[in-house]
Amino acid sequence: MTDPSLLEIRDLHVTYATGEGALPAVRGVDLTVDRGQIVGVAGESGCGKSTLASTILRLQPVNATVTGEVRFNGRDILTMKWGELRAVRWAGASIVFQGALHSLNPVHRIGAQIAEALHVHSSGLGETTVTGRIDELLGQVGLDPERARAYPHQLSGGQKQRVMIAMALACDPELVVADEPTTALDVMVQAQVLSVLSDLVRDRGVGMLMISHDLSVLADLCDRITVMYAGRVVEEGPAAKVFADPLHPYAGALSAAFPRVGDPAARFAPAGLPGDPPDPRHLAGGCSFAPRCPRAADVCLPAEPELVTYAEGRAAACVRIGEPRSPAERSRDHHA
Amino acid sequence: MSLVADPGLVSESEDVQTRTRGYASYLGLKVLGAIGSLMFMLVVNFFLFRVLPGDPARTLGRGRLTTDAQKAAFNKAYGLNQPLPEQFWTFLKNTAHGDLGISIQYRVPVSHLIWERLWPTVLLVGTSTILATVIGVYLGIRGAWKRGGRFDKISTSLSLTLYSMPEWWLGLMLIAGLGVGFWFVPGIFPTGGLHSPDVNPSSLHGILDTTWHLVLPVTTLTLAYLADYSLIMRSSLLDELGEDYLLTARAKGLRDVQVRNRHAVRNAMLPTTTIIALNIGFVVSGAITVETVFSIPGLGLLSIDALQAPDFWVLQGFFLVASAGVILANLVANLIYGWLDPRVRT
Amino acid sequence: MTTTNESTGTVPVSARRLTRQRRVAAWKRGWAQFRTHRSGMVGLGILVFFVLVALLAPILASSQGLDVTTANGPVLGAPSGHYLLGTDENGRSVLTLLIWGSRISLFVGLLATLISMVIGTLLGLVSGYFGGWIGRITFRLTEWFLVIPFLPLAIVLASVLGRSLFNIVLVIGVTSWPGTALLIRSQTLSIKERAYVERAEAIGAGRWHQIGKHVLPNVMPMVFANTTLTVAIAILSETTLSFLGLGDPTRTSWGSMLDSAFEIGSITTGSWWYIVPPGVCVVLVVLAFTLIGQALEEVLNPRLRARS
Amino acid sequence: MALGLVLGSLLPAMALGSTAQAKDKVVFHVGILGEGVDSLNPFLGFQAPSYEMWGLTYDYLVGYSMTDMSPEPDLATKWKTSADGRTWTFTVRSGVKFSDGVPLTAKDVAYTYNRVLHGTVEQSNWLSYLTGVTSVTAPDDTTVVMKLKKPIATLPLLPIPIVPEHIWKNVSEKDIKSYAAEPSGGKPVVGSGPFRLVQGTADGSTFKFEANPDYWGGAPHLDEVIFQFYKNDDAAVQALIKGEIDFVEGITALEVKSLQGQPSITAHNGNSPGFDEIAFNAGSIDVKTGKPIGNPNPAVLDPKFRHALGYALDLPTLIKKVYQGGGLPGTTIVPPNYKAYHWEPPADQKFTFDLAKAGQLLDEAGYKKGSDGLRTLPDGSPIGTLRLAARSDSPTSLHTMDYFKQWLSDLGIKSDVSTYSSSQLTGVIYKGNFDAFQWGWYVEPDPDSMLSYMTCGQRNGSSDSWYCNKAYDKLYNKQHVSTDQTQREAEIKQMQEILYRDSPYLVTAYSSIGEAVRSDRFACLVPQPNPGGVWLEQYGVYNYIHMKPVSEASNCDSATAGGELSGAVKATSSSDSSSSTGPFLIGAGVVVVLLLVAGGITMMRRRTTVGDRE
Repeated sequence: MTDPSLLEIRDLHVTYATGEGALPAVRGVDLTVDRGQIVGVAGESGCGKSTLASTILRLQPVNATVTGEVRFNGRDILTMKWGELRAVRWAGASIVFQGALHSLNPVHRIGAQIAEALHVHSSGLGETTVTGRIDELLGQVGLDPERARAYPHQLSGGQKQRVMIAMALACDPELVVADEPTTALDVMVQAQVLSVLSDLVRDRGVGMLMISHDLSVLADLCDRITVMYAGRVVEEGPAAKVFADPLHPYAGALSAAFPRVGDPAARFAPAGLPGDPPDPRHLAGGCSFAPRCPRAADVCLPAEPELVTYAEGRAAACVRIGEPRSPAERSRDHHA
Repeated sequence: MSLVADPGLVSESEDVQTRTRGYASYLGLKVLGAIGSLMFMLVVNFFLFRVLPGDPARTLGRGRLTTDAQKAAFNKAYGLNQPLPEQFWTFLKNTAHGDLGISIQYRVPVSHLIWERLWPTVLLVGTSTILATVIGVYLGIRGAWKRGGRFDKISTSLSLTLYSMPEWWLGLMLIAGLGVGFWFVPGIFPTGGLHSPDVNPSSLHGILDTTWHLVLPVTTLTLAYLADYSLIMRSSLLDELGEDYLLTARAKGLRDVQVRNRHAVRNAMLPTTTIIALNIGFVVSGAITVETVFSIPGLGLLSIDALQAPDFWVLQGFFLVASAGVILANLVANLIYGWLDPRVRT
Repeated sequence: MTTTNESTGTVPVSARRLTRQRRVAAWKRGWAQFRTHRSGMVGLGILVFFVLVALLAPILASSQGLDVTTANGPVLGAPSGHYLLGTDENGRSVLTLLIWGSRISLFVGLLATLISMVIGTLLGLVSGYFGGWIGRITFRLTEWFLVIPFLPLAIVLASVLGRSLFNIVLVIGVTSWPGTALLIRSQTLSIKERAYVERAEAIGAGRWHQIGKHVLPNVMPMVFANTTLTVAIAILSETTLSFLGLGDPTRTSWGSMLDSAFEIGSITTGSWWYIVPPGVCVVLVVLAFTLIGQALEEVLNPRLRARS
Repeated sequence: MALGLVLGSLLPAMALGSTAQAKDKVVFHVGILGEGVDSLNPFLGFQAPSYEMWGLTYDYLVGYSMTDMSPEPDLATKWKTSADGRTWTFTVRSGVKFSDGVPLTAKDVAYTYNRVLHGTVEQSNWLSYLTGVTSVTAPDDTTVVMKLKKPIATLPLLPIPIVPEHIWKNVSEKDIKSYAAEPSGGKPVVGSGPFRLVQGTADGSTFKFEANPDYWGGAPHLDEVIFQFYKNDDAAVQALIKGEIDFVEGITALEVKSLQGQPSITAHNGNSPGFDEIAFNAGSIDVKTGKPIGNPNPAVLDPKFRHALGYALDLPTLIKKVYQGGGLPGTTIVPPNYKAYHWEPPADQKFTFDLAKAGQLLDEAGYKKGSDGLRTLPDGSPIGTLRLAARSDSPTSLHTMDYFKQWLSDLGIKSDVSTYSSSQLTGVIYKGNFDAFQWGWYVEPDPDSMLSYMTCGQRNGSSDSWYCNKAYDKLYNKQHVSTDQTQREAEIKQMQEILYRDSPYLVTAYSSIGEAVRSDRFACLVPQPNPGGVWLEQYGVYNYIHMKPVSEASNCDSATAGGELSGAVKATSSSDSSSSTGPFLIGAGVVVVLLLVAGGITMMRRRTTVGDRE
């Protein structure tokens, strides 16, 4: 065997115990990120992509049951000892969280929050070393090093997100997970933050898993894209291909949506796709996308489709791929 | 709605200026508010005691003040014969000078009485507050952090029960149990008083004796306050648990305790500290019942004595001190909040 | 003005019914959620028990038993077959006193809460809804009353007004409203920002009309949850005031029973049956209200619901 | 190890504790329930415990006998009256010294009395005893001469503490209203009494007295007396049981009963010279115009109506149920404690609980039953509802009225009980807006002032029944200046008879005070009056001087009068198990526990950092 992949997720299931029954948020996801590679995960809210992100560092809430494997450098994070896990967190893989506005502790100075990460992972760092490192990091994300003394509420949303990025890079991780890093930011700022992030990642040659509802953003930044729907991967392939020529009808809808960057509404329902994502607690069986699918047919109903490889490096979970489209379907697509 | 601002757009100096102005005006507003409340209380205080029924001279002199001349002399000696506006002016002037009048019952300055009686109360309530804070906050943190667990269930139901209990009744039960003794449990603690009559309270001997006497009352008050504090701390911490920054802290590789203490508790302490500081304001009055039950010669017992006399001047002074205490604690709570929370401070 | 009133009066007949249906549905949903709170249901059970006892007092024990002149039990007699919880210093059955005391304790608690709720809701609505000097003055007033220490005021008022049940109700009512007012104020402020109030303003509906139509129904659930918690505090306060001898001496409440028990030295005389049961009743009823209040808060406040 | 350190550091403390205990001082710890000392300045205080403090600190010109509180020599060894009764000459004991060494002379006595006669605040407490005195002089160091306008029958009883002139002359008229007269700078209050107050302040709860070894009456057997004031019955009684205090005063009759079971304790209800009454509005008027004020029911204005109700009071039941056995059924306003002055109604006049007789008397007086079963006024109009006022701070008051209401209804009279605070009730009484109320009085050894409260002149003053009877007033004035003791006693009894007949007051009970003493430690306390009286709050300081620790109490000597004092408390065996080191061990234990808890929390914090699961 050669070197293991940086991140290798195999048959991951995450189920939340709720008052109203079990909620399977992630259902059998496979995903691989190699060193220096940027992988995008796309999907609507509630498709399980954020759960996926937090499970990578075993940060899922207490009411979640996880099965499967999450291998980081070949070692399964899910069965790791707590001590090892803590060592992997941030130093091995760090996260830039969704909604960075609240991801910083309001009562600590940002410098101290970055320093905390440094101290945790390399004990006995001198005060000057730490300060120097913080200055350097803040500089890299385009912030005045003076801002280290600021409190989160004194920064704008974009600044806070940059601080998060600086913090994520503080311990030179091999993998950065970015969970909707630009949501809730102004359009201009979004673009700035994304470029800062991707530049830094590429410069360092680290792997990155980027999660977004916005297929267009992912298509720009990523090498490969995974599309998730209702906790499952419905399509996987090279970024440009998935965006330009989606195989799965859902990926198609996402791609066709061309959500205007920063439009909050686009997060919840891609333009032109009727209906809401299904409630994972009450899945009917069969293809979970079928109720919203323009191409749904009887053949979709008996079982959930498997992810099948259709071309070199491209896979999708739809039984109707390759079937000819009816005129009605086509016109509906066109209309969308 | 000002999230649009980009790093370069806001100049540093302007930023700083708005911040200082914000803090100064915050402070100023709070102090002004406190002064306003104090003035309100002064007015309430004065008029409350001028509409009192009965004639102090007659009430106190039943059987003794037999002649009109005696009554007049009494009224004159205690300033009861002035017209109302003049009395109010005198009241304001005297209060500003710390002169709260002379106790009708004890014939000593009320300020002197209150000052003297303040210390047993401070000792009792201070000790209880410190103990209750430490224990209550600990219980609240542990319960909330592992919410729904066995510890949480026990401590929450205990706190709720204590919260529902009149503290003086708890005191009576403790007296019955540990002061008097029952079954095979001996009554090892004294049932009342601050210290034994014949010890010098400032000697080591006296300090131990006072400790012995304070065990039951302090336990009573501690349990009573503790219920409040642990419930407040628990709910404050539960409010913080959903916050994103905790996930960040955990993702950074911090140990569970570090996440809890450095991040969650630090934030949850903001409301808790405020409420505890506020409670200290009610301390003066909070010990009335427990002091009554345990015969501790503090402010509370003084007020009950004054009520029975009735010694209006002492009641007036007590009410003033009690409300001033609350106002002051309120101010301090605000200042502490401002000091602890950078969002207010800077 | 008149036309708008007419339009709001005539058009939404069906809308009103719709609203009512929606509210009924909301209540039903709330009840379903409340039922899942075990502690809330326990509280409700205890409360129902005590309310029944209070209502059925005349059936459970004759009010003759409260009259010292007709009491012929032993002085501080221990519990026996005839006197299940013993007798007091006047030879009255403690159980009878306890049953009738529940009436006073619940009555004072509820009436004081009613006063507190009316003042608190009114001032909270006004200070939250109206800006300008009306809002500022009412807010200041609330802040001022918030710092009045409760027990000292009660003691002072008792010495001013004398000792009666009404005074106790008044003192508790007058000192406990500011908390409610602040809560209602913040609720009102947030509701005021919502679209439909703005819309109502746009079509020119009167302010009081808006308060009654839009704001009040929306703050009511919070008022309701707060009420139950206030009742708990009011009952505790009544007990404490009666214990300090500020209560109405002609009526028996749990607090006044404890006062008598304390005065006659029931610990020394070993008459536990006189001093323990009233305290236990107070704890149970206050606990019941607190549990219900907490459960209601969680049902009605989505933020709290999410966290548990 | 930490535990050892803590214990080690506590050892010296415990040693200190035991050495302090080792000194063999005889200390008498007194616990008093209820009101505290309001002022140590004898010109200011009103409350009973204050009188006790002054009694120990100062001397009086004339003392009181233990049997019936009749005058006895004290500072004055003898006295004589001029033939016209208008000049009294007292011979003051020589060789008496104040605690600062300055001799007490007749000049101090004259100074004290003159301060009252010519003072302002000083008058409120004491002027009534000197009303009619024109001058008090001290021609030499052992003679006090008192000149009067008219003879005063209450002399020579003068319960005014004699204060040292050389101290009090520095206290101006302006300063006296806040002059504390408390120990300051470690120096005791200057007085000539058997004890010296060394520690304590007016509102405080602890007062410490040291014996005056040079007391002219002989050194007391006690080295120290410490008063501790309690607000809580249980606390005081438990302190007695545990031996923290040796005496407790003011406990309830029920507590006395439960303490009587303890072998090491002797407890009793001592008859105190006070009574409780149901008072009627006998005719409220504006004293200036003589016009009626208020709204009394016409029925209660009628002496016959009031007298008839005397037969409707079941006093034994009241004593048993309302007083829980602590008290005696009452008759007149002069308690039987004062044997010489008390008039006991003969059997044919004495009220008994006889509703038939009460009904018959009411019928005779015209208050006949109407068709509805309710009694009417003599003119046939309905009586209506009588307003009975009770004091809200006294369950006794309320329950007495509850019973009264019941008996009135048995007679066919409607009534309503309402409660007032004491100060409110005072207001109601002065406005005349009542029919009856319940209250009580404390009666001094000379009943003159109590009798005066029922005179016409006291209306709107100390009278609370608005009673006025010319015949009574005439007798009062006569006895007030009487110089013939036998005749005076007869007059006073006659006055009581008038009151009994007119019934402005229906005396319900003679009160008692619950007292208990650790008779395994102290003995020889004698009740005043003997027998049946109280041990502690007496007139004079007999018990403080004559009581003894049990070790010396083989025979209780009587310094005053032979074998009369037979009622002394006898020593009983000890069942005392409490050790004096207990408190300190437990105090130390609590400190240790606190330290351990603190240490435990710190250690637990360290340990939890190791456990790091999420």
